Amino acid sequence: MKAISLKNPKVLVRSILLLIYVAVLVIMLLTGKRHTILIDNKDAGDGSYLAIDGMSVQIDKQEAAEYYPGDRDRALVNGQKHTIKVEIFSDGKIFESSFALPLGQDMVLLSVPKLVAGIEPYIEPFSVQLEQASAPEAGPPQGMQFGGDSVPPAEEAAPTAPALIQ
Amino acid sequence: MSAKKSIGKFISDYAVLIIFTVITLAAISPSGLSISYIIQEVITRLGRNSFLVLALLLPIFAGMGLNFGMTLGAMAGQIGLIFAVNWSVAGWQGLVFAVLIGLPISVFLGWICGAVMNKAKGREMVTGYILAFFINGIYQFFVLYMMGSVIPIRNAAILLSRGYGIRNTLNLESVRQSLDNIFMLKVGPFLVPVITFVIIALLCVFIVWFKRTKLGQDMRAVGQDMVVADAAGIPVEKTRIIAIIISTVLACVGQIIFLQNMGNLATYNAHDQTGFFAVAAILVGGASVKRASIANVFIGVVLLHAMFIVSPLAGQRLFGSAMIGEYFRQFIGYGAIALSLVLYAWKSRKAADDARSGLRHGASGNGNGAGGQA
Amino acid sequence: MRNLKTFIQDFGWPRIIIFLFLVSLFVFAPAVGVRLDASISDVFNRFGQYAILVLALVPMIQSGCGLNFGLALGIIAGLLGSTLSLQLELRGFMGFFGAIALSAPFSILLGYLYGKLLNKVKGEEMTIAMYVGFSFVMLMCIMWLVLPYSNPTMVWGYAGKGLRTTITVEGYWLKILNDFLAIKVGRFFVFPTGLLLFVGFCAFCMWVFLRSKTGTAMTAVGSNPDFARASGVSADKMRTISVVISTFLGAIGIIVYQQSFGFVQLYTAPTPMVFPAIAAILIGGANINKASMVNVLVGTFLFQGLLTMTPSVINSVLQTDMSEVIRMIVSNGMILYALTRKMKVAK
Amino acid sequence: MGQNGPLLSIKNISKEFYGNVVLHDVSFDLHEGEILGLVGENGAGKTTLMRILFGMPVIAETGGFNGTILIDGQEARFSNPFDALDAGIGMVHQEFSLIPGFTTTENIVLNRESMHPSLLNNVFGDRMSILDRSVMKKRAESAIAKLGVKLDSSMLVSEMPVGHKQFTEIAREISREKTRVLVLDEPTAVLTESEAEVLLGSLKRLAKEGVGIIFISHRLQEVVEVADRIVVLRDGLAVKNVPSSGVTIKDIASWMVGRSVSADVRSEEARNLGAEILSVEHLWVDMPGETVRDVNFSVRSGEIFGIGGLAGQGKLGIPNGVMGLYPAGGAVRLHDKEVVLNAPALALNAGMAFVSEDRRGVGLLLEESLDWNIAFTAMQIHGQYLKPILGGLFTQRDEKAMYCLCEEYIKLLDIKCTSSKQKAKELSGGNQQKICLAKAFALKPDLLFVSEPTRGIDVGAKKLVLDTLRKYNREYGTTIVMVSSELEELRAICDRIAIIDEGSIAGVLPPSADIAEFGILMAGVSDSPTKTKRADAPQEAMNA
Repeated sequence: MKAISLKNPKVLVRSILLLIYVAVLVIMLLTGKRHTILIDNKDAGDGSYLAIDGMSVQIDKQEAAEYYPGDRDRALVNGQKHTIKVEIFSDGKIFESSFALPLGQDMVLLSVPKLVAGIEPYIEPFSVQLEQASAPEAGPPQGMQFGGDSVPPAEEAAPTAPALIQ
Repeated sequence: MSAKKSIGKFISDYAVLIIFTVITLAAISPSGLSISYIIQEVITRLGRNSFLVLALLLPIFAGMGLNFGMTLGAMAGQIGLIFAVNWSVAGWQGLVFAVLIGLPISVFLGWICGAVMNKAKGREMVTGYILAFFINGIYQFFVLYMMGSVIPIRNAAILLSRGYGIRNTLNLESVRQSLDNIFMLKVGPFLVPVITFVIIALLCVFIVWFKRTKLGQDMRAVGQDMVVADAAGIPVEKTRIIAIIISTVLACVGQIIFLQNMGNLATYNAHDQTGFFAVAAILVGGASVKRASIANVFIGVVLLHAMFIVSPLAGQRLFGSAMIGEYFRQFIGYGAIALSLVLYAWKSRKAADDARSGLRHGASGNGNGAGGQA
Repeated sequence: MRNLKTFIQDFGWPRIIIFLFLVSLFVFAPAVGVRLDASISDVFNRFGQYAILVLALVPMIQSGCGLNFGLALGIIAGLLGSTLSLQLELRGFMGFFGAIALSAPFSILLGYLYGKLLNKVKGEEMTIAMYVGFSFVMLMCIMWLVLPYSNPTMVWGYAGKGLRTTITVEGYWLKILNDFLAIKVGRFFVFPTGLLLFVGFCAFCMWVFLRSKTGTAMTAVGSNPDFARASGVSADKMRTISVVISTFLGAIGIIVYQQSFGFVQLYTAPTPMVFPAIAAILIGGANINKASMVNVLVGTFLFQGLLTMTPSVINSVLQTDMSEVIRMIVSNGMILYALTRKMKVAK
Repeated sequence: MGQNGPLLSIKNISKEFYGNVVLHDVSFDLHEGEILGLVGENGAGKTTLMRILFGMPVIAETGGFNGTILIDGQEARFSNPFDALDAGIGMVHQEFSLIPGFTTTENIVLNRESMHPSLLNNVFGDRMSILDRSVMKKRAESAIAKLGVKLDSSMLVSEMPVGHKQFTEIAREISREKTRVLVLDEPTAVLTESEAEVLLGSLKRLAKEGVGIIFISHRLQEVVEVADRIVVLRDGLAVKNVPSSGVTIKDIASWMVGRSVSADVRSEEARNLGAEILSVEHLWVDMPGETVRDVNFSVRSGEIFGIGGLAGQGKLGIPNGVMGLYPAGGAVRLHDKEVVLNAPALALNAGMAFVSEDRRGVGLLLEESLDWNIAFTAMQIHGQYLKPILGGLFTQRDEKAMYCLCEEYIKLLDIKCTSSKQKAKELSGGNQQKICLAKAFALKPDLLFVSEPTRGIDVGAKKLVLDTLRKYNREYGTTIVMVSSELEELRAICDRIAIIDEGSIAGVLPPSADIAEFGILMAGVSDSPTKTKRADAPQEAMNA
């Protein structure tokens, strides 16, 4: 097997292409990764920070949303680095800050009061136990093309047209 | 040739096209749909389906008939999407991510399909069709049993309740319309997904450019006469496999474009109809097993889908049940494929007989005049 | 040793793998708590259900028309026959044989037209047959909604018009053949003698036909059309006859299936019946232009055996219902294996 | 390259296929700029010699050849046609190898298109480069100019008249830069008179530019007109290798067919022949490659009527046309009753039987047993060997009767086989031929057409087949019409021999006629009326 010298243009170009392929894959993953941020406006358990009684919160360039004590809402964002702008109605103070989300963490809890009070870390991971999916779906429905003699569906069901995607 | 003969030839060449136009126009009024609604629907469907139908062109050039095996590409695309949703990569980046994951899979499946078709020369279409079901079995094994158990799936929301296997319908919310919405242009009352059409235009440019390359020329030569191409030293088997690989890869990308427009993925059924729709569209557009052009693709998509929009409602109005309209459009879809295949096979047999009779005319130059044989 | 090699050679590796797989299923069945006698009784039952549908493929293979992907036409003729028989409320053997008699004109007419069409398009027969079959199934879907049937058990409850997707044959001719002289051993094992006798009778008729003058001519057209033509046999006529017989048997096949299965399935039900039949005859050892009675019987038994055993045994072994996936891979794998053999396609 | 050594020389080439010698110690030289006319009957070894020169795989598959081929003095070994092409040998076959949907230019430069690399070359390989159509057009037009003919370089081959297709193919061969030897196999067979002239002119022009040409044709006057040197092949031997000056067509014809008259002496026993049994008027048959244009002949009862002639002249078309296997027209009367053409069943019913030349393709059911093969036609036509059941409503193959029939013929024709149940494909060529004969004899025909009965079987079996035919004729009085390209066999067994040329009968000769007369009729030099017909017949085909 003659040694594949890197000078041979074909090999050179093909290996560069492979690198580009992997690079783009990674970039897409990073920039496209979707995270859900739960924006929270509650009092701390130990009273170290209190809910803000009226503010508007804006993440990146999404339109701002109003929060009152006890509210919790979520914002969907792509990618890791984001900015947050909080404007408190009562005294009009504006807090701005940027943060980075860990790649692997799908959902995080951002407590605005903590942010305002300057307590770090105001973001902590949040994992939710998925409640069991509603009806346990069995295997694939018998497509038009195969299956044959599976037990006939319920008596009264109208003739189901084959699942045709329009 | 006399005018009558050329008209006859035109009719027999575009029989399916004519029948379809007549039916669609006839069904528009009873369906009660407004023209602008129909036009808007056709625009979205053009964006959604044309890429898939264009994927059929190359195998036709290479003389392998209608590539029913493109379903393999659709499956690869769907696996790409499943991984995109699994790592919750959203927006248009999710689509690119899905394409990049699906690419190597579709190349591999395309290679298998090409190799199998080479072993069944003369019966490529039916072999492609059966191969699609065979690989569908393996796809189902992979997606329904391996995913979650052997292949780690981090996003539990897409798994079946039993812990492994992907659910029957997958919500593509994160990538929904992400390609179309990048630049949705409002032209009068209509919304036109410009970027999608740009990508489709790019594919058309690639196909036109590809026909001018040496590989494109070899494909056309192999498509016309495999024996002569082989005698001239063209690697016939390799060329046919490349044609199928490209077609499968395009089908993979096309299916991703299709599903991002639909917004949800019927994991185990979405690919069944891909082949049927694409083949029906290109045949309705006037293409045949041996000859097809880009124009056939677009005419076909417009006509087939226009008919598919109006017929259920027309059925409702005329026969009083939407089901009839629903079955009617299925019948028309399959009928279009059957009719154009029959016309093509009948015409090529007739052409062979004419060629021979031309020779005969020369032979019976004397004696009892031109042979008026049966 | 040598004839073992030739046996393996012409029996083909895939068939041997399937055979061993089936035997292993039977062996493991008791180990995983699957009642052996119930399974075997089920295999016989399903063998009887499918055998005639597989037998229907033989004439067209022998005459060189290839695998009959358009079997759906025969099945539709059978559906017409059985729905008419139910409409006329024929019961018992009258009902069953009435259905076959009523389906005969449809199957012969459809077979004749379909045969003429196939003669015109030598070459891509299989793809064309498939799509002609599908479009006809769709056309019939409209017909089922429109045709004036009135028997209450068949028609939609609220609309009073149009047929249901599945119609029970309970009370008409359910299991007429199965229970005829049925032998019951213990609670589970029922040997459907009537059904298997009927299947045997059809197979015998086919065997006799293939040895008749027309049958011999048809076989010759299949193996070498030029030879047949040089001996004064009209290839097109033989092919048309083979298509008519194939469609007629398809009609009988579906009626036999319905009486044993218990339901008449309409609308898009015929299409998924075609591939299993083709896979079965190929597993039995047939190729694209030669099929014998042994191929039919062995093939149906192997394929149906596989279909009955995999769900029960595999489920209890792996706790998942893999049978659908296995069926798809084995059935289509076999057809693929046959299509890629070096075969002289009748041009 | 002024050196005067031979451009190509063939040294003691011999080749044998399964035992029968096809080429025996053939040697000749070809110099630059020389046109060498290679003539010989079919089966004389011309095609095999060209296959060896062109390195066709079939030669290596059947045991290769001995002897050497020298180019410019060095030995050259070709394992496939592409080696031959690289060594500068171009070949134009009889049947066209052109892509119908491509233009003239695209065909001429097929797979040697000029192109400039595109950016994707390094990614997906060199075939991604863009075709340079203008350069391709120039190259094609220069090749056409070299030929000296007017060809529209952008016309599709499928719309081209037959003559232009031939020129396109030749232009393709000479457009290869390295072509120094051009082999043409029957190039004028499909051309009209005027086109042949143009072709010969351009061949001369090519020779002047230094290309060595091997011109294979059976039209002897063209060979004499254009060739510098003539090599005559007969039964695999290069019997003559002479410069063409002073050689007449008559000489070539007699060299071609002149065998030592060693054929076993015909016993001149009295032949009492009955009245006319078969008369054929203005028969034309559309059989690809064997077109019959206008044939008239009659055969008397009990006679063995021979039909000879070179391949492709239409002799095989006659029996296939009369038996209705290929579209045909004209008046055919058997026992003074009109026979309907294009209906094999009616021809068989009228009492005619046919042993086809295509033994494996038409003559046999290779996958079935011998009793099947023999009894099949008799069963279909006369309903024999069937036992009625249920009062004749159904019929069943009478296996026992078929078995006896088969055993009878196995003894009668001494067919070497294990049993009557053996599959036909397992028999040797000679025995397979006997099965075809048995199938025909089982019909008890009044008239038997036999086509190329001895083709491709060993010498011993040839004699047995001919003796069987003669025995059936003498003992049962079966009239036989035997079509064969083996002139010797026709002369040994037939009462009269008709020679077919260009789809019609050039003349009918008694077997004892001088061998040279046969040669002349075969070479189509006779000035019989049909000759002038040829000039315009293809013309009509052209503009139909």
